[in-house]
Amino acid sequence: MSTDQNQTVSTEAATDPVNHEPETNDSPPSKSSGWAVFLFFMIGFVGSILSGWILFPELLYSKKDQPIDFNHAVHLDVVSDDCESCHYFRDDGSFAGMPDLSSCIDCHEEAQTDDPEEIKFVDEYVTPDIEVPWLNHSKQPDCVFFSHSAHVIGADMSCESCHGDIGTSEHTRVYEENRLTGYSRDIWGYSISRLGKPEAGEPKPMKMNDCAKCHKEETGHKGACFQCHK
Amino acid sequence: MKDKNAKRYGMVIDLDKCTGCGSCMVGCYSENNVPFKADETNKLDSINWIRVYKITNNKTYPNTEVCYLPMPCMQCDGAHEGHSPCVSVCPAVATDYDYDTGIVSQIYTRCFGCRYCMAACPYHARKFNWWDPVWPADMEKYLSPNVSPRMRGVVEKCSFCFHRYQLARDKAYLEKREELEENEYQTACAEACPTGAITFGDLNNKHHAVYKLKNSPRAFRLLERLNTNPKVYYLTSKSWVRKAGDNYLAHEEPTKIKNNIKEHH
Amino acid sequence: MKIDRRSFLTYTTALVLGGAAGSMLTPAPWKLTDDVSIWTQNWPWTPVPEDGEVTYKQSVCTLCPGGCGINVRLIDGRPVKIKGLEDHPVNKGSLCPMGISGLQYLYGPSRVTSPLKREGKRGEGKWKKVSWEEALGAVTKKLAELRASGRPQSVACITGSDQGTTPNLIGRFLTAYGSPNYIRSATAQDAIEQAIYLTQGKQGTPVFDIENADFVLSFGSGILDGWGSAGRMFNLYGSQKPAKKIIQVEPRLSDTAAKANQWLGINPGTEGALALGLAHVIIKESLYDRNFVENFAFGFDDWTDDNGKTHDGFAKMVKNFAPDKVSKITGIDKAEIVSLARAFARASKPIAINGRGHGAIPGSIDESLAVQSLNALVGNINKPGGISAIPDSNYAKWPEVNIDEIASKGMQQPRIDGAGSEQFPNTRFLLNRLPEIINSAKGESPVQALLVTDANPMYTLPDTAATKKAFDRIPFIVSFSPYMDETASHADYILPNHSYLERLQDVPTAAGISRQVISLAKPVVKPTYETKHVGDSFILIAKALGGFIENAFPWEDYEAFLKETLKDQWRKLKKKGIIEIKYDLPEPLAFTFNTVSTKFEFYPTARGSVKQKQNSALPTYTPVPIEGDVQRFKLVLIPYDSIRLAGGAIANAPFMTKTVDDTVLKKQVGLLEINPATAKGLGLKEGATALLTTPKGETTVKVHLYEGIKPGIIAMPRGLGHTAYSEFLADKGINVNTLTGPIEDPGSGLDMAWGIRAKLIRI
Amino acid sequence: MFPFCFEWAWDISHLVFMGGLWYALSIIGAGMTFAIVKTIFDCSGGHDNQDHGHH
Amino acid sequence: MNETPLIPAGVKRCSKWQFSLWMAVVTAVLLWGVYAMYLIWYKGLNQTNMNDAYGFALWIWADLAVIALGGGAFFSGFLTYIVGKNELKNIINLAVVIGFICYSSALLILAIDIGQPLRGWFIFWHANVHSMLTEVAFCLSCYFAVLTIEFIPLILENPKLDKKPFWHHLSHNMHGIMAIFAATGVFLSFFHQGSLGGVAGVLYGRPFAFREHIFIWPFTFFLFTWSAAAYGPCFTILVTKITEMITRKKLVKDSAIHLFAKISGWMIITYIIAKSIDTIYWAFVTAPGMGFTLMDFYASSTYNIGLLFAEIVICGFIPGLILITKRGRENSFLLMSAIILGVIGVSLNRWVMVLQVMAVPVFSFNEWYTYMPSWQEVATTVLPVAYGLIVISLAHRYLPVFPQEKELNPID
Repeated sequence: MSTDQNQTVSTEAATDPVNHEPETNDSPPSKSSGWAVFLFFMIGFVGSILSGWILFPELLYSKKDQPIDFNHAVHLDVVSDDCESCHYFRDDGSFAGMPDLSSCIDCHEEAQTDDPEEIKFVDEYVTPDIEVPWLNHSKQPDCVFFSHSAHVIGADMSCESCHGDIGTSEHTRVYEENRLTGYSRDIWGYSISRLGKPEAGEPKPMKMNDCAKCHKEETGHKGACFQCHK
Repeated sequence: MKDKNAKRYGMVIDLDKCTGCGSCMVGCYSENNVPFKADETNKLDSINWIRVYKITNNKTYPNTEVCYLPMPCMQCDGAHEGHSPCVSVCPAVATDYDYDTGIVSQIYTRCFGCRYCMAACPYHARKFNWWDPVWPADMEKYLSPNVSPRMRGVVEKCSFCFHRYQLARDKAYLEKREELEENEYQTACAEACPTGAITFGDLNNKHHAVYKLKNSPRAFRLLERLNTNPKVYYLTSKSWVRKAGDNYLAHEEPTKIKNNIKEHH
Repeated sequence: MKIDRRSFLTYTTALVLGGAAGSMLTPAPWKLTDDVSIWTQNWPWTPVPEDGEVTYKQSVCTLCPGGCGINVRLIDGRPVKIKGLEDHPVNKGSLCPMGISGLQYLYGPSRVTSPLKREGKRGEGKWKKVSWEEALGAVTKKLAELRASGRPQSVACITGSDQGTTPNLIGRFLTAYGSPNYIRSATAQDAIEQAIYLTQGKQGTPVFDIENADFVLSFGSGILDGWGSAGRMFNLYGSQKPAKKIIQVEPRLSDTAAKANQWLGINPGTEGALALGLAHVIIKESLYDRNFVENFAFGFDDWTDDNGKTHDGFAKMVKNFAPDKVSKITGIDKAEIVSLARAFARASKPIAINGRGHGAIPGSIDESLAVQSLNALVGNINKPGGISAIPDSNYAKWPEVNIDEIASKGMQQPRIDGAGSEQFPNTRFLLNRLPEIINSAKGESPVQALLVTDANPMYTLPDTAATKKAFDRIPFIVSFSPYMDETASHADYILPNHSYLERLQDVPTAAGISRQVISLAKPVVKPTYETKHVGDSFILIAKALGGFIENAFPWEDYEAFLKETLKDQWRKLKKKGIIEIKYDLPEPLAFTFNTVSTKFEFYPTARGSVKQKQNSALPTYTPVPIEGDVQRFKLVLIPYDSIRLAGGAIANAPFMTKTVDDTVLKKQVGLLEINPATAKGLGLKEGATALLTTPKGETTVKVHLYEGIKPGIIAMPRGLGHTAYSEFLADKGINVNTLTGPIEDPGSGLDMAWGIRAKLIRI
Repeated sequence: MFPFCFEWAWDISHLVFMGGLWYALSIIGAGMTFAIVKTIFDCSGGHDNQDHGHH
Repeated sequence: MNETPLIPAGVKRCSKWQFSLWMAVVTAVLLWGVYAMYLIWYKGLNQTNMNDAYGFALWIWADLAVIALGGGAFFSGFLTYIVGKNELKNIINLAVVIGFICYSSALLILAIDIGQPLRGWFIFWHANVHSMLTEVAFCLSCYFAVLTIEFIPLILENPKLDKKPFWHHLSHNMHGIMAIFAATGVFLSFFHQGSLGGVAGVLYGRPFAFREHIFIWPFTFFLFTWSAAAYGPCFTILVTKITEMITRKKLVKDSAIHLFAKISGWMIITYIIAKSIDTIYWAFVTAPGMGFTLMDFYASSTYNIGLLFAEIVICGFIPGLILITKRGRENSFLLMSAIILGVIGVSLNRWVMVLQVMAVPVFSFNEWYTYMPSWQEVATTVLPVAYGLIVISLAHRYLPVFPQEKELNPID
C-alpha cells in the first residue's frame, strides 16, 4: 500500500510547530468552557434520568379498557361458591379461567338491571352470541404452563395471594399492555424498577423470578424448568 | 432437590415388535406441534423428536435382515444423575434435568441457539429450528395448546411428552392424589405405536411394565459405553442389532462388555 | 460562552454522553433489553394455539377402506389430535400413520374450499370459484342434455367403494338416470372375492381370520405395510403369541418380510406356481386334510361331467408342479419348498393369503384360486383361523326404483368396461379396461360425462399417459373430491365433498375381519369450507333432473336417507358409533357351499367361458406375461407399497411424507432400489443418477443400493410423483404408474400386472 | 451473574466462577476509574505541571 | 482535508489516494460480509449450510482460530509486563492490535452464529457456570475489554489526539497501570483459552473429542492455552513480516523478532510433546474403552490420518525445532516457513477440534457427516479478515504501532 514515491511525509517540524504544547491554538479552552461541557453533560444526565423513569413507562405501555366494566363485588355477593363459581376447575383438573358466555347466560339471558354496562353486555355479546374479549391481566405467555390446581388445591393457596382483592372490585381497571412484548403490565409489576412490594390487595408481579421466590420459600427449591414451562 | 418419591420415567422399545411404520413419528408430530416443510428429505434439517432409523445386518441377498430403530431423546442420566451430556454444556440453562421425573427439559424461550447441546448429544436427538415454522392454509387450527410452538433459531427435542405429565398432575391435584397411575401419563409415541412396541413408565416403580422389561435378557441401551446412561431401553433377540447399538472392537462381544457405569435408582 | 461549530460538537457530545450515562441509571435500557428478548419469545408470526376445554369425539377413519375407529381430541371443539379408538373391533386402538395424520386432511393447502369451474385448459390449474347453485346447475344441465339425446349410458361414475349408503345412493342415481356404468376402483379384493365365489359359491367380503391362525403364509401381502385394515394388522402383530409364524414370500425385503419369521425371495409373478408346488408336496406326502377334501370338496380327484367327459382333478394337475420345476420357476430352493409345505400343512391353523403389497392390483385369478386351493387342502375354510366370506351387509334396502323409458333403455346397454359380459361373467367392475376402451373407440368417446368420487384414477391407474389421453376424450368430467388431486385438477367442475372428518357416513365391514362391523363416521367438526356431502350433491342433482329420477330420491338430504336406511339401527349407531355383528359359523353348515356341487370346488365349474374352452378350469400356472422386450429391457421393475406412502385415491399428508426415508426420496428425486450386485454391473453407486426406461415411459431416478432386493429386480414405491395437491406432495419422485401398464387377466379382465421390464442407464 | 438471577446459587461453582469474574471486572473497573479520575485531576489541577515525557 | 497532522511524527506513509484505493477494495470485501451478516440476522441460520449434525461449523472454527492466533497479545503482555522481557515492547503494540481485532471478530462471529442474537445476553445473565461456553463468553468479553483498554493508549498517541490534554493525560495514566491490565488479561486468557479446549473435551458423547481423567482437566485446558501462547506469537511475527513486506520497511528489529520466535519455538516444542502424550493416551486407552480404534476416527477420505501427522509433525515438531535453533530462526526463509507452518498448525488443530468432532459418526450405522459452507458463511468469515486489514492499515498509518520504525527508517 505504500511506495517510496508519493509518500506523505510527516515531520514534527513541518506540521506541528508547537509540538511540546498539547493545547492547540485554534480553540483555546477556558475554564468556563469546561464548566459548560459539564453543564451539558449534566443536562443530558438529568434529562435522561427523568425521561427514563417517568416518560419511558408511559410510552412503553398502551392502555386499554375492558370491553365491559365488570363489577366483581356485585357478582361475588350473589354467587354461592366464591371465585370458583365462575373461575372453576374442569373435571380433568384444568382451570377454566375467564368464564365464557355459557356461564353468564343463566342470569344474563336478558338484562336484569338498567345498568348500561349490563345492557351493553347483553346487546353486544349475549344476544349475538359473541364471546367477550376480556383482557386478562394475569395472562402468562405461551411458554408457561401454570397449574392452578397445583397452587389452589395442591398448595391450598387463595386466589388473592396472587391476584389481589380483584374479587371485591367494583370496576375493571385499565389494562396496560407492553407494546413490545404484548405482556400485561401486571406480569412485570407496576413498579417499573421492580423494587418494593405491591401494596396489600394489589396483584403480585408474575415474572419468573417472582414465581421462583415463592417456590424457594415454600418448597425449598426454585423447581425444574418443566415444572412451569411447556 | 431430589426427594424419595422421585420418578425415573423411561421407555422400553421392543425392536422385535417395531415394524417401522412411522406412527410414532407422526403421533409425535401431531402431539408436539412439530412443524414440517415442503422438503423434508434432508434428515439433518428435518425436525423429528423421534426418528425411526432403518438398519441392516449388511449381509447379501437373501440373508439380509432389516431392523427398525426408533430413537427419541434418551433422557440420559449420565455418570451421576443429572449429568446428561447436553445439560451441563448449555450456557444459559435452557435445558435442565428434572430430578423429580428424570426428564431433560428444553426451554425454547430461554434457548438462544448456540447449538452446543447438539454437539454434545451422540444420539442426534436435538434438532435446530433453522426456519420459522409455517403451518400453511388453516393448519394452525390443529395446533395443540399444550406444547408451545417453537420459533426460528432455537433447539428442540423430545420431552417425553412432559405436558401430559403436567396435565395428569393437574387431575391428580383435583382428586387429591399424590401418585399418578401408570396409564395416566404415557407419551404420544407409546400411545401411537400400533404394535405396542413402545412401553413407557417409571423405571423405579416395580409395578410398571418398564421395570420388568428393562431387566429382560433382550434389553440393551444405545451407546452405553459412552456412559450416557440413557433411560430408553431396547429389546432385541438379534445379536447383530445389539451390536449395532454401540461400538465394539473386533474381538469384543456386546454381552461381555461391562459398563463402568451401572444404572442407578 | 462562545458557540462555534467546534464547541457545538463538544457540547453535543457532552449532552449525549450525559444522556447515555444517565439512562444507565434508569430502567429504560435494561427493560428494553429484556423486552426485546421477550419479543423474540413471542414473535407475532409464531402461532399461539388457544387453550380450552378438552373433549373427545369418536368416529371412523375413512381415508382407506380399512374402517379403523378413531378418537379425536378437541380443544374447545377444535380437533387437535387423532388416535386409535381403544375399543373399536377392527383396530383395537391401533392406527397407521395416515390415520394419525388425519387433521392434515381436514386443513391444508390441498383442500378444495368451494365449488370450482375450470377456466383454462384441462390441468392448467386455472379455476373460477362458483356458487353451489351454478355448479350443480351446470352438472344437471349436462346430464339432462345427455338424457334428452337418448344417451344416458354415456354417463359413467367412478367410485372408490361399492359398500355402504353413499356408493349405493350413487348407484341408485345412475339406475334412475339410466346408466349401467357405475365403476368401482379395483383392488386385490376383487380377485380374491372372485376366487372365493368360484370355489365356494359365495358373494361377499372375504375374511382372513389371521387373529386365530397360527401360521400365516403370505404371498406378497404387505400385512405390515398397509394391507387390509392397517390398524387391525398392526394390532394383531403386536399382540400375537410368539408361537405364531409368519412366512413372507416376495422378491423384496419389505417391512413385512423384515418382521416375518422367514422371508422367501421369490421371482416376482411366480407366486401361483409356488402355491401349486406346495400343494404338490402336501398331496404327495398326504399331509392334506382328508376329511375336508373327501367330504366337502369337489374336483380334487378326476371327475366325469354329465356329458361323460372326464376332467383332470386338482391332485393330478399339481403333479406337474414338482419342487424341482417350481424351484426353477420361483427361484426358491427346492428344500425350502418342501419344508415350507410340510410346515404349512402340519400347523394347526395355517392360512394362506395373497394380494401384493397394499393390494392395489387385483392380480391373476389363477393365483388367487391356487391360494384358495392351498387353504382348502388344509381344510382351512369357514372355520376359525381360516378363510371365508361374509355376505355383504344388507341394511341398504330402499323402495324399488321406478325408471322411465330412457333410463330403461340406457340400463339395457352393455357396460362400457365389459364387466359382467360373456367374456368376464364373474367380474363386476373393470376400471382398468376403461382407458383402452375409450382410446380405441372410433368416433366420439363412449363416455360423454364422467363423475368421480372417492377415487383418483388419473393417478392410480397404471399407464398414466393412456389414462390422461382417455380422459382428454371425455367432454365433461366432474370431480367430487375434497382435495385437489390429479383427477380433480383435470375435471371441468369440482363439487367438493366434505373432508372425512366433516361428514356423516356409514362404514361397512372391511375386508379381512371375521365380524360384520358397521361403524358410523360422525362429523368431528362442522364443515370448514364451502363443501357439500357428495350424497347431498347427488340428491340435489336428482331433484333438479326431476321426473322419475327425482321420485327415486324422496329424502330431504343424505342424513335423512341414511336414517331411513338404518331404520331401527340408526339410534344405536348414532349413540355407540358401531354396530358389531359377530359372524358365527354354525358348525354343521360351515362346510356347505353355494356352488353347483354344494362343495368346495377345487375345480371351479362356474368359471367363465375362456377357461372352459381350454378344457380345464383348474387354477394352473402360466407365467403372467410381462410387458417389454427382454433384450432391450434387461431388468424388471416392480412397484412396492410402504405404510409411509399412500398409493391410493387419497395421497400422503405432509406428516407422512416427512417420515419418508432419504433412501426413498431425496429432494424432489425418487430413489430406486437395486441390489448392489446388479448396480455394480451397471456401474451405479449409491445415490447415482440414472435414466429409467420402461415400455411405458422414462424418468430420472437416483439409485439406492439395497441388499434386500433380488438381483435383477428393481423396485420403486407407489405413492410418490403426484402432479397435483400442494408443494408438500407434488413433483416429488415419480408416479410408478407412469412407467407401468395393465395386463388383462383373460379369465377376469382384471389387471394382473406385477411389474414391467425396464432398463437403467447411468447418467 | 447476580445473586438475584434465577440461576444463581450459593454454591462453590458459582462462588469460584463468579468470584473470578467479579474479581477481574473489579480490577478492570478500578483501574479505569483510577486512570480517568487521575486524568480529570491532572487536567484541572496539575495543568501546568504536566509531564510530557512519558514514553 | 489535510491529513498530515494525523500521521505520527517522523514517519513516511503512502499517499492519501493510494491508501483510499486500498481501503475501498478492502471495504468492498467488508460490505460483502456485512450483507451476508444482514441476511443471516434477518432470515436466520437457514442461510448457512450447517445442519443438525454440523451445529458447529466454519464459524466456530474461525472463532477458535482467531482466538488462538490472537494469543500473541496475552502472551506478549505476559512476557513484557510480568516476566519483564522489555525487548518485546517493540512488538507488543502490534500484538495488542491483532488481539483486539481477533477478539472483536470472535465476539461478532458468536453474535452471528447464535440462532437468537437478541437473547445473546442470556449467556451472562442466566449463566450456567458449568458450561465451557459460559466461561468462554465471560472471559472473552472481559478480555476484549482489557484489549480495548490496552489499545486505547496507542490510539491516544495519535498526534492529533495527543494534543488534547484530557486524552494526553489519560494515555499517560493508562500506561502507568498497564501492567495491571496486562496481568488481568493474562489471567482471563488462561481461563478462556483453557475453556475453549474444554469445549470439545467435555463432550463425553463424542468419542473423538472426549478425554478422560487428567486428560480432560487440566490437559484439554492446558493444551489450548499452551498452544495459543505457542502459536499466537507466530501469527504476530507473520503479520509484522507481511506489514514490512508491504510497506517495504523494516519495522521491528531482529532482536525482538528472534527473541519472540525463540520463546514461541520452545512453547511449540513443549506443547507438541504434551499434545503427543494426550494423543497417545486417547488413541490407545480412551477410545478403545468406548469401542473405537484410532483409525475409526480417520476413516474418511477428508479426515484421514495424514491430518494428525500434519498437525503434530509438520506443523508441530518442524516449526518448533526451527524456532528453537539459532540458525533456524535467524534464517529468514526458515523463520518464515516455521511461522507459517505454526499458523497453519494451530488453525488445523482448531479445525479438527470443531469440524472433525462433528464429522465422525458415533453410531456404526451412520455415515461420516459432510458439510460445505454456504457463501454467506464464507462471506461472514471473510468479514473479520477485511475488518482486520482495515484496522491494521489505519493503525499503522495513524498510530505509532512500531516504536522502532522512526529509528529504523530515518527520514532525511
